[in-house]
Amino acid sequence: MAFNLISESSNGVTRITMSGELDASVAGQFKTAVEQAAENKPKSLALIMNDLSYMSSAGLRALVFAKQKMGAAIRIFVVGAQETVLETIEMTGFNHSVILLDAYDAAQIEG
Amino acid sequence: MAFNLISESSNGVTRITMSGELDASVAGQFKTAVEQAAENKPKSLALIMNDLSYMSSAGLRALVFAKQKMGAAIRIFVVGAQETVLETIEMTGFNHSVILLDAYDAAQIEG
Amino acid sequence: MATNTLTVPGNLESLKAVRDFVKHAATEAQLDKQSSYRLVLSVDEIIANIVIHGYDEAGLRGDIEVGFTVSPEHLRIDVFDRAVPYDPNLHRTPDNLDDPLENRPIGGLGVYLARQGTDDFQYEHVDGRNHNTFIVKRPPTTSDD
Amino acid sequence: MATNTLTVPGNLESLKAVRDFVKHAATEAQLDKQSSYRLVLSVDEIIANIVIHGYDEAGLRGDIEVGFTVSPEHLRIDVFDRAVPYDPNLHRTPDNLDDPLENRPIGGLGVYLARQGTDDFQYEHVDGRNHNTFIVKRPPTTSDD
Ligand SMILES: Nc1ncnc2c1ncn2[C@@H]1O[C@H](COP(=O)(O)OP(=O)(O)O)[C@@H](O)[C@H]1O
Ligand SMILES: Nc1ncnc2c1ncn2[C@@H]1O[C@H](COP(=O)(O)OP(=O)(O)O)[C@@H](O)[C@H]1O
Repeated sequence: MAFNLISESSNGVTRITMSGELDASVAGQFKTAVEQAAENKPKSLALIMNDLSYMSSAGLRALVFAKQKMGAAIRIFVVGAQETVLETIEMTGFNHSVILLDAYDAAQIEG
Repeated sequence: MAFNLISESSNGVTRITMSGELDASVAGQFKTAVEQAAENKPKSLALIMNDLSYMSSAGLRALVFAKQKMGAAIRIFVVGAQETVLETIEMTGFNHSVILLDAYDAAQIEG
Repeated sequence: MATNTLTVPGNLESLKAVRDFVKHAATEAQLDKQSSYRLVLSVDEIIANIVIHGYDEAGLRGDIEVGFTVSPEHLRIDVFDRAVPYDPNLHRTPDNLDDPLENRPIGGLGVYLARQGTDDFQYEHVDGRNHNTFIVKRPPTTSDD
Repeated sequence: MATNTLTVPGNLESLKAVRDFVKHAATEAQLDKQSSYRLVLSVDEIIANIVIHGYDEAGLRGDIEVGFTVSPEHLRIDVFDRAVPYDPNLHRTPDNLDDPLENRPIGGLGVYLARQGTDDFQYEHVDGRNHNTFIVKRPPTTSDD
């Protein structure tokens, strides 16, 4: 399935919902969304991945980029990632630097 | 997505639910299901296609086979076919010989 | 020149790989969903026939090669095989499409669907190979693409 | 002998076609969902690198050829390109995987993931081409298959 991304910011939280396959050919879209969101200086970044069926290292690189653009204090939530995508996040140790959630938890993300 | 088929018969109705892609490599499974169902001498055959994303002429051939095995009096319902699959059914005139339904209608199918 | 070619053994297990490849070609050419589906169906029908009638029934074995080319106005799919020579254009359009199923012979629909799904369908036999060509018009490009 | 080959231009738009082709190979070899995903990821990572570092950054253009072979015990994927010679096996395994992201250099993960996703990963440079080989063990066949 083709990659699709929707970004939305409010109350210090940027929510980026991605679906389809995130590979090197579309990672630029994710990076651009992170760059635009950084202008709002959000405290939290929530990446909603329920319908993301594939993510290569190009997606991980965009996450590192987010930390760099938004500052190390930004809290990055990865919400609803599928098992295969989760495995990649864990295999590369990114689980130490993002907060993994099964479902969107407003209290935790927006609190 | 891989092809999958579930067949179930009761009260003179055989329901065959298909998902994935029905091409020449798997049409034999559909034919076998029709052959087995024919032994119950059903009055109606309901083909549930909501999750069938692809059907080639191999699927149509199995429908002709069903009419031949089950007798011309058998009522064949095609339930929930996707737009693309529907177009193939209409382009080949099969809509004159089957009853197209958006959703499973017990009154009509089992009545 | 950049090449897009898929070579698969001439058996029914290869159909899925060919459909994915043609879908990819349709995406590259920006065909809409309906044109893409129809083209995939066309190629799938012709290749199923090559496998069943051209290779299997004749006791032959061989590969099938599929290529695509995107030009400004068209998407073109080329299919090559070394099975029995067969020109699908010689198969006449069925005239019994509105007949009830029970009065129809099984079959004869594949080639019909294959031709319906393209804007132009060509066949030639060259150097011992069948060469089927499927041509579909691309949507007009918008200036902000 | 039956051949399964995909040839695509060395650009990022080809990645999807390659993933579909490798997925098809994994299905033929009856890999489970997880092994299939990992193998697809491996090949995707290596090919993205070939396109980005091997062709684009070097100002080169060329094709990428992908083939697969199923043997009783293994699925083998072969990738050939004519880009800059590069042996991914010379890239050392990152030792900073548990560091916080902000202390890591961007990158270096692709080759690591590629190697993790296979049981054996080989590289050779032959006749002016890079040749990457990905080997994955197949599940034991059950007698009623
Ligand atoms: N590639 C081919 N090689 C040889 N014969 C073919 C080939 N394609 C089609 N045919 C012949 O044309 C007939 C019509 O094909 P088709 O429209 O697909 O219907 P069906 O395969 O259901 O009979 C086939 O039955 C076969 O005799
Ligand atoms: N095919 C290739 N050709 C040339 N250089 C490559 C190739 N693949 C990888 N490299 C080099 O190895 C480095 C590590 O690659 P990788 O692990 O994918 O991380 P990244 O691409 O994010 O830097 C690249 O930055 C590049 O310098």
